[in-house]
Amino acid sequence: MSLMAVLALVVPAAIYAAAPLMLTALGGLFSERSGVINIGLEGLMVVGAFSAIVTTLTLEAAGVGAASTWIGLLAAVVIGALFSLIHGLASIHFRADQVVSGVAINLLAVGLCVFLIKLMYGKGQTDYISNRFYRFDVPVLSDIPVIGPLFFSSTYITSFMAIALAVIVYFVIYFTPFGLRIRSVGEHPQAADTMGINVTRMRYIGVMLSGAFGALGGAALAVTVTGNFSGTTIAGQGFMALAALIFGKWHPLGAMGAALFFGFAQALSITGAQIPMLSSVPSVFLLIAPYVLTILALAGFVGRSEGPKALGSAYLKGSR
Amino acid sequence: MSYVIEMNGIRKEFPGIVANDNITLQVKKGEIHALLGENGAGKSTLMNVLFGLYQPEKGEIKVRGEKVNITDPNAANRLGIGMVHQHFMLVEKFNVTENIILGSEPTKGGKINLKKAAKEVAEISKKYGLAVDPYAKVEDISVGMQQRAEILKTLYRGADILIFDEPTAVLTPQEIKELMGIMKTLVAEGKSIIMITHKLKEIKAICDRCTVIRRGVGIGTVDVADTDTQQLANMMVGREVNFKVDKTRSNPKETVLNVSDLTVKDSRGIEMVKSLSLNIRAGEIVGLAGVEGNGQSELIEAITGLKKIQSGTIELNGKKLNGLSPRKVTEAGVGHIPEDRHKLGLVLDFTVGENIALQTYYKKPLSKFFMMSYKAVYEKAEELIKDYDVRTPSAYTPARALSGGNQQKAIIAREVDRSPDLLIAAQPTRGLDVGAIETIHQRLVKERDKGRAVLLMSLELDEVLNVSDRIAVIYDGEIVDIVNAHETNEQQLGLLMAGGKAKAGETE
Amino acid sequence: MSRGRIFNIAIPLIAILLGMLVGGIIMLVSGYDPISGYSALFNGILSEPFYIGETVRAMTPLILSGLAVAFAYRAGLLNIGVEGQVLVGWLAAVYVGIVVEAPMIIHLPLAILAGAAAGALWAFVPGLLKAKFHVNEVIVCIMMNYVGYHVVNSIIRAYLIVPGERTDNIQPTASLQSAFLESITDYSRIHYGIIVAILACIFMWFLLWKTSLGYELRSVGFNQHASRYAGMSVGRNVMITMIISGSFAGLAGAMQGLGMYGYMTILTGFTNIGFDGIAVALLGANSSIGIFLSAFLFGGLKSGASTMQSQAGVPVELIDIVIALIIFFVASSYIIRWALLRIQKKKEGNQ
Amino acid sequence: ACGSGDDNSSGGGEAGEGESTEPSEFKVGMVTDVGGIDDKSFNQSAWEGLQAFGEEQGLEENTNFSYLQSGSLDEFEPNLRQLVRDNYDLSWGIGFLMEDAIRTVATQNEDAQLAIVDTVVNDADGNPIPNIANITFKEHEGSFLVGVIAGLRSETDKVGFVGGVEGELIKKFENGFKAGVKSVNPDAEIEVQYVADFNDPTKAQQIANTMYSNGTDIIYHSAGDSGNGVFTEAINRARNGENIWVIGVDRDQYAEGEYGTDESVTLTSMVKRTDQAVQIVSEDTMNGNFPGGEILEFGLDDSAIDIAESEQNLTDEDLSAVEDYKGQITAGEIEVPKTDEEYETFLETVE
Ligand SMILES: Nc1ncnc2c1ncn2[C@@H]1O[C@H](COP(=O)(O)OP(=O)(O)OP(=O)(O)O)[C@@H](O)[C@H]1O
Ligand SMILES: Nc1ncnc2c1ncn2[C@@H]1O[C@H](COP(=O)(O)OP(=O)(O)OP(=O)(O)O)[C@@H](O)[C@H]1O
Ligand SMILES: [Mg+2]
Ligand SMILES: [Mg+2]
Repeated sequence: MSLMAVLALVVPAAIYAAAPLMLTALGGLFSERSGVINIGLEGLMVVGAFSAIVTTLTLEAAGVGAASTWIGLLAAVVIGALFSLIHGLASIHFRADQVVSGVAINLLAVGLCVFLIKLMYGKGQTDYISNRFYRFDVPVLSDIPVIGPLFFSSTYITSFMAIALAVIVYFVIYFTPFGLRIRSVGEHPQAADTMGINVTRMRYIGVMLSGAFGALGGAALAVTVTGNFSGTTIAGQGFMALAALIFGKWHPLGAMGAALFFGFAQALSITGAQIPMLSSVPSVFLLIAPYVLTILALAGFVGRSEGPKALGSAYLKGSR
Repeated sequence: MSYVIEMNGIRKEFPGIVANDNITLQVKKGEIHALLGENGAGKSTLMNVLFGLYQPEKGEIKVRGEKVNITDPNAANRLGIGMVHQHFMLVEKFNVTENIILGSEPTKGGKINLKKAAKEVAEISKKYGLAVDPYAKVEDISVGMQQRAEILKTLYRGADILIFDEPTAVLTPQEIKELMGIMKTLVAEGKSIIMITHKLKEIKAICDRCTVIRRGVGIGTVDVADTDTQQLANMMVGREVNFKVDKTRSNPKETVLNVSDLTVKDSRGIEMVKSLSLNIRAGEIVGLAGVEGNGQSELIEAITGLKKIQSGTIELNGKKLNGLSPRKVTEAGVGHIPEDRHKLGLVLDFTVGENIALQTYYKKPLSKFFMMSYKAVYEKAEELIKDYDVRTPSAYTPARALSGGNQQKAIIAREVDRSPDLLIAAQPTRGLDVGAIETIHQRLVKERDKGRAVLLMSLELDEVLNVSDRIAVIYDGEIVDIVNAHETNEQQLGLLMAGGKAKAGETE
Repeated sequence: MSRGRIFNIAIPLIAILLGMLVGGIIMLVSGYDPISGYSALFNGILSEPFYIGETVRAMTPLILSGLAVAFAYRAGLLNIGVEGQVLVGWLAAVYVGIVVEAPMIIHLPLAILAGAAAGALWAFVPGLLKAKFHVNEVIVCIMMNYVGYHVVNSIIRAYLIVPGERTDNIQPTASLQSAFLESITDYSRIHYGIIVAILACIFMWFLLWKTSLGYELRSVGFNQHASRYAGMSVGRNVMITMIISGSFAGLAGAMQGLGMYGYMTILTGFTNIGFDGIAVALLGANSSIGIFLSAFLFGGLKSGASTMQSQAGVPVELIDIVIALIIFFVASSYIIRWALLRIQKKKEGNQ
Repeated sequence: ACGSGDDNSSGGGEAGEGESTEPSEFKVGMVTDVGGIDDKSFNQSAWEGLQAFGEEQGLEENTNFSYLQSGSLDEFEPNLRQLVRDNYDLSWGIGFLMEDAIRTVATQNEDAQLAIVDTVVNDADGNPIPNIANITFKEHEGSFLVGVIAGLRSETDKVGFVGGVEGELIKKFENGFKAGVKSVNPDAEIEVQYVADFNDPTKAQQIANTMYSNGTDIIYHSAGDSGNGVFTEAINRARNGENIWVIGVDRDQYAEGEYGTDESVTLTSMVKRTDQAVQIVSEDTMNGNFPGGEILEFGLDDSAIDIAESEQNLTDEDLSAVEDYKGQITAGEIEVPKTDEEYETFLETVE
């Protein structure tokens, strides 16, 4: 295979594998930038995948057709935001250890969603939705030499959504009053408070946005790749998204880059098994390559990655 | 008589403590009103009530004659009340302008209009003589500039009643002077100021009236012109206070610390200490005077092994300290009362006892063969708590629960008790009340008299002048001059600290 | 003072009750009978020797993975890599159990230590990177989980595979299994690993509260700057912490390999022992005794869940929900404490 | 209603004792793998078998026949034991992963009658265990047939195999398939890749993506849930007009491949009738013919292994070739390879 052929295989695959991670990492970014650790991203993805699939199936059964999937995504966003309120309530109002609360979210999400699936369908997994998202070639753009096949061919709409959202989030976080406020709340909540910013409200917004984005990430995975929901639809992607967030130093574009890096490393390791040059490499090396590369990158050039200053601590009025 | 602020019968409780009990505070328009009291007297609490951070249990507040209910800082802002907090309320990662506009950002098409804001900030800062760089990141600027940013925050919001909570505790003499100028300008513009401070001289210098609080209770309000510092101090503490540090002439012996040609870089790679040389002998206190940021901190960190040195040597009793780890330096006989007691000096979540063991936990009798004897730890702690008068419910209380002064006393107890040949005290009285300061100064002199070498780093000229035997003035990483404390005065030191060695000579 | 102590006991109990209560409501709403559901659950935890044995069996690795998480947490590190450390510990213990020929008195400790050592090695990577390059340990731990998973599987496949997608059985001399314990518990899979787990609890308590190393680790966990000022090497402490934490995790794996199974299978997914360890540790407030009790709760609920499924027809997922709720309520103990204080005040006021 | 038409199955087993039980008193239960009774795979199929059996005999669900779902590997043994303790006449373990659990339970309860699907359980000395019936399938034979179809239908002469986790069982699928392809199309290239996970459709999708991009036009998957990803990829491509196919596994997977109106990328599926086997053996047991200690190998000859009924995408030529080879295999003229070595030997006979 020529290099171009390999890239044409790997790059689009990297982009679509990265999309759910990107979306979820952006969610984590909102929460953590506001000062609330979110280890519950995995659970939020579960809730998103669940909501999207169940909504889509229900609407399809009601004859809604292709719009079902889009409404399913919307439902995921809303339900995800609501579900994340549990984490918000625990870590903002009840002063819970945010790591603990996040772990509880993960357990609760899988338990509850599978339990509900069993109640609703009498079995542990749903049927397949009929209106999945499929890959497409972007008209015109996909014909551009080199760039076309790499970035605009066989892409999912969710990939474009994710990248566009990353850019939007970047703008929101760094250039708008809302972004300035959410960052101030995560860095120095007392200061924000004295400036008349409602710390509690900002944190709830941060957490709910993480629910919305995390759920969208899970939903994106479900409607593109798996097409149905079961307890194993989300298997570790939430943790990878968390890793992407930290790897990307809590920066929207950084998180996007990290997610793409993960996607690329994984796609390469899979495709690698079929590249003549690499196919003689024992498969375990290819399997662990994405993770080892990440570690090496961190140790080598990414280095220290420090989160928002007030990350993880409940805000008590008047504390110093 | 009309008051801009009237706080009547304010009561504020915290779990287990009444921080403010029936306090009355009346501020006239256009005055600088001092609020005086020992550590923990309840000054900050009272001001936080005024600023809307706390809700009082009892009492009423009138602003410009009207009864108001200040529910949150926003409400205070709307009433034109601004506060410069004791611990700065600045987001370090933001630049000055971002900090100032936070919460009321000007926008253009949904985007923050930083340019416009910066221009506005520049205008205000020019008007009141508050020099700041609107685009500088807070983590990169001096404490003085940070404070100016804090003041700008309130002015930007149009405050005309300003609260300053211990504004001078962190400033250099020059900066204090500047601040006083600024405050006068502000009052001249018709603004009113409430200022919390422990420094009686400052009250005398610029305040019109002074309200004194003791243990949460209002003692009274006096016209500053009609009183002197001694009276103020007595009112505050409730007894006679002795300002002058009692000490005899020093009797220095052999050289203990010998620093020569020392160069140290900071984390950004800039040389903060440049070929510096300094000697300290047994039985003397050498004061290190200088404006903050001239290499004091780096010098001390280098001596104590916390910072790598670039070149030069540091010798203690003739033995090299260069390149030794902090543990080895400590063991060689250096005691260190660090500048930042919360960051370096204490493990706030440890008990007082555990904190007292911090330098010696690994040695007999506190531990044997890697086994800790907490019995020995707490026995030792009880002893030191008694000897050094650390006010704490018990040795098992977390250090976090102690007041700043008592935290400092615990650190001093720990460092002094090891009988180090060299005792380094960096800003040992920062933010403490006169009572606590008195004790600490006496302790330093006592150590000198026992034959220890003491290095006292302080930004307070008074302190340096009163406590030291010799004063080394540091400027831009170099010692510009060393003078005898009894042969110099504030003016001379001030000039030296500004880097003017030659000029200092001229004025003599 | 005594009020504090009463609260420390009351709050987890209230949290457990609240969790069960909400779980009961969920059962009721979804058409199950909460009373028969819960009675089946409790039957499945302690009603017969067999169930007691199974509960103990289930709690054994959870104690150890809980200790692993807690130990790191004490020193300010979030070891989310316990899962991977469990896997490598399991494999190493089984490997030594199969390959080495020695009398039990040597073989068994050797196999257990091999598990601990492998876990330690795996945890050392994030420890080292944190100490030397300031790399965030959470992310390296997550990566090491996946690396461990794939490496373990491929080692088994390449060198140790026997029919049944697993390794051979370990030799009896390396086994923690106990015919005696099994016989008194009606053939449950209880094994001597529980003793190892209890010893590990004592070890952690001892290390943290009786040794100077423990003092240092706690100090570093609370305040790195002050620790450095006091002459401690922060980096060294971070590495030691991760090594010890990883050893606990490796032991958890060894318990599976030497006690419960006697071999290791090719994995088809994570065991979740490590992830559950996070919950166990935090529910147990990172203390030895707390971890023991919360591992009991977890182990009991998990082993009782299948009885609940078989006898009352309630899906096992309900137990996951209940566990999550309990964790949630414990984490939110502030609000429970607040409510208790209110109630107490009212009572005092009425008197 | 015997017809477990395999030479091994004649004569009642030693443990069966020939006692037949009244249908209303007969109790049969199964323990599922973590997949549960709706995994669209062997657990589901086995449960369908029990349900069919129950319906035929007029038995009641939950009293006469029921299942227990395992939440993790740890739960196989207690679940099986639960059935035995509840006096089930026959307890099924579904899946080779239950080998050790069933061995232990069977040895401890000599009166119990157990059966396992997909593997053969022997005691430590390699002898059959008298109270376990072993049900296996000749998946390689079915895979051979779909291999024949793939060999005939590939236009690029490149076909692919995507496996879940590499191991003895899945190797049977792989080698049977490869042998089938080579039998009709000796020049065909066969790309083989394992996902290393039965549960990672994302990864499987990328594997399929690479294979199709490299010119493969037919992929046979045996990858459990991961197989989903293969279908996803194929549908994506088929919608763009590419002429590519997937061959399903275990059940008729025509529906999984559906897209647009009435089109499916599923060329055919290799069907394994676990349900039939379960039904037959349950019935035998009820009638007092428990085949304990025996190995029942279901294959093409008793239609427990076959290609799927959905034949929309097959040509007459395909079907006749299948019939032809089916005849040769059942007649013993072709010995379908199961392992890599057998495949190597097989290749020599083809060339
Ligand atoms: N957030 C709080 N929670 C509980 N108690 C508090 C809190 N803030 C202050 N206190 C208590 O209220 C009392 C008054 O504290 P305050 O901070 O007002 O003192 P202060 O006069 O400003 O002292 P200092 O000079 O040290 O700044 C103290 O004794 C302290 O224990
Ligand atoms: N969270 C808190 N809970 C209870 N008491 C507190 C709390 N924070 C502070 N205090 C109390 O408030 C008092 C004053 O605290 P403050 O932080 O103002 O100390 P300080 O003497 O001004 O020292 P510094 O300003 O140098 O830190 C202390 O007596 C301390 O016990
Ligand atoms: Mg104060
Ligand atoms: Mg103070």
